[in-house]
Amino acid sequence: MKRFSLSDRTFDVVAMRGALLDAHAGAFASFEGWVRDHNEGRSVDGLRYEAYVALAESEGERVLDEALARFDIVDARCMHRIGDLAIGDLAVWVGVSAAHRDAAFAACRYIIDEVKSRVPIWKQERYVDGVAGWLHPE
Amino acid sequence: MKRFSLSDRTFDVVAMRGALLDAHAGAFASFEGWVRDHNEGRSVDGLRYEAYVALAESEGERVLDEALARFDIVDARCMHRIGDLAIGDLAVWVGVSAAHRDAAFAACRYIIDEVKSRVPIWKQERYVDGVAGWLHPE
Amino acid sequence: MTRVNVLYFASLRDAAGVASEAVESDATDLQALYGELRTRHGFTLLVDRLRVATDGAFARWSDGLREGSEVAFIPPVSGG
Amino acid sequence: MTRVNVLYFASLRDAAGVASEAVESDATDLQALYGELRTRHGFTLLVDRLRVATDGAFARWSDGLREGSEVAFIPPVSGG
Repeated sequence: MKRFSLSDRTFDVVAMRGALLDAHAGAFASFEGWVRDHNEGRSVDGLRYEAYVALAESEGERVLDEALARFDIVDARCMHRIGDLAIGDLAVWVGVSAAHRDAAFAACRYIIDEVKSRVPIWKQERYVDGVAGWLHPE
Repeated sequence: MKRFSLSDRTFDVVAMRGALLDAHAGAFASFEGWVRDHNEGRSVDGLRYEAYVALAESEGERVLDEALARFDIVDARCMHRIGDLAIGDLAVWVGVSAAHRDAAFAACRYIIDEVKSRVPIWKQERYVDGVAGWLHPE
Repeated sequence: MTRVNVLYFASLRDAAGVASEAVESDATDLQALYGELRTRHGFTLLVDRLRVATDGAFARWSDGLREGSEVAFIPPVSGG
Repeated sequence: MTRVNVLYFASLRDAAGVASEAVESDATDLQALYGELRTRHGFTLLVDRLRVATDGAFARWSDGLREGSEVAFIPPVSGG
């Protein structure tokens, strides 16, 4: 089963969350990244995510596998958008179910941190003043 | 505006989350507590939450106010169920929007921890073997 | 004698057999009032595990009784 | 000469003007291959800011070129 996925269109958070509902799990933590209207002082119009799809899928899956091995959780999922997004669109969603909240929070944080730092996805922001650039953080 | 509320029936997580969507907020963290089918080795059939409503509402609101003052967040909400709940029912929901994920996670964790330790709500578990008791943690 | 309305929750309510009751007492403070009611109803929770509230706000155990006020003894909470 | 298919992403693709290209090279390893292509396309990113992958899996810069393989240079990522 795939726990990490890329989506080129709006995805259904309710369904993703529903897949994690489990009678054994008392705690559920989730994180969502939305497209903001500004970044480092510039007005943002929208953005584009591009991925090296094959490697992003395998590396994302590896992150989820690591989370399941490191933390006492029941299950986890992550979905990342690719393509063109507008202000307010959902860019990434992480959900984790666990018996207790410590593990749920820790695993959720681990997954978003690792996805942001390791999975080959790139963001190009469109600014209101027209100039767009690919973000390659130091 | 009330950010903390008690509900004696199933509540709509999608609407709660929707109220926190904001063009300035890039990050959203949430926590949900569900009714588990077991607790400390006993099979649980369901549970009942009772509150001292007036004080729970004011103390819950105070927790949310503290979160807004302590963390760099945009907004936050918490809803807690009261009355009879079945296995798999949602007992508590916390949602936090922020510009960045550090503050969103920290505030979300703060709110659920403080609500659990300070807000006058009590849980009575119904066990499969029939004995029920109010939980008064040390 | 001061007359107050006392609210009971969770295990205190089960032990008292009522959710609230009108109480007349000579107790000099809320801690003494709890002591009287603990004896009357056989509460097992000691005062250091409780908090106390009057008229919907947390109060101090050393506060005196106010005529007509609502007093609530708050057992350790277990929400979430 | 070894023939590989090179994939470019994000700012590397913009600089190269193509998303992929067939390359024949005598480079002894992937790091040397990047050096050649950096010169050809004027990439500004230095090798120490990139990772490299072959056939959909992360690889080492010291790996040699395999005939017919797919090589991808991975600029610093910015998902999430």
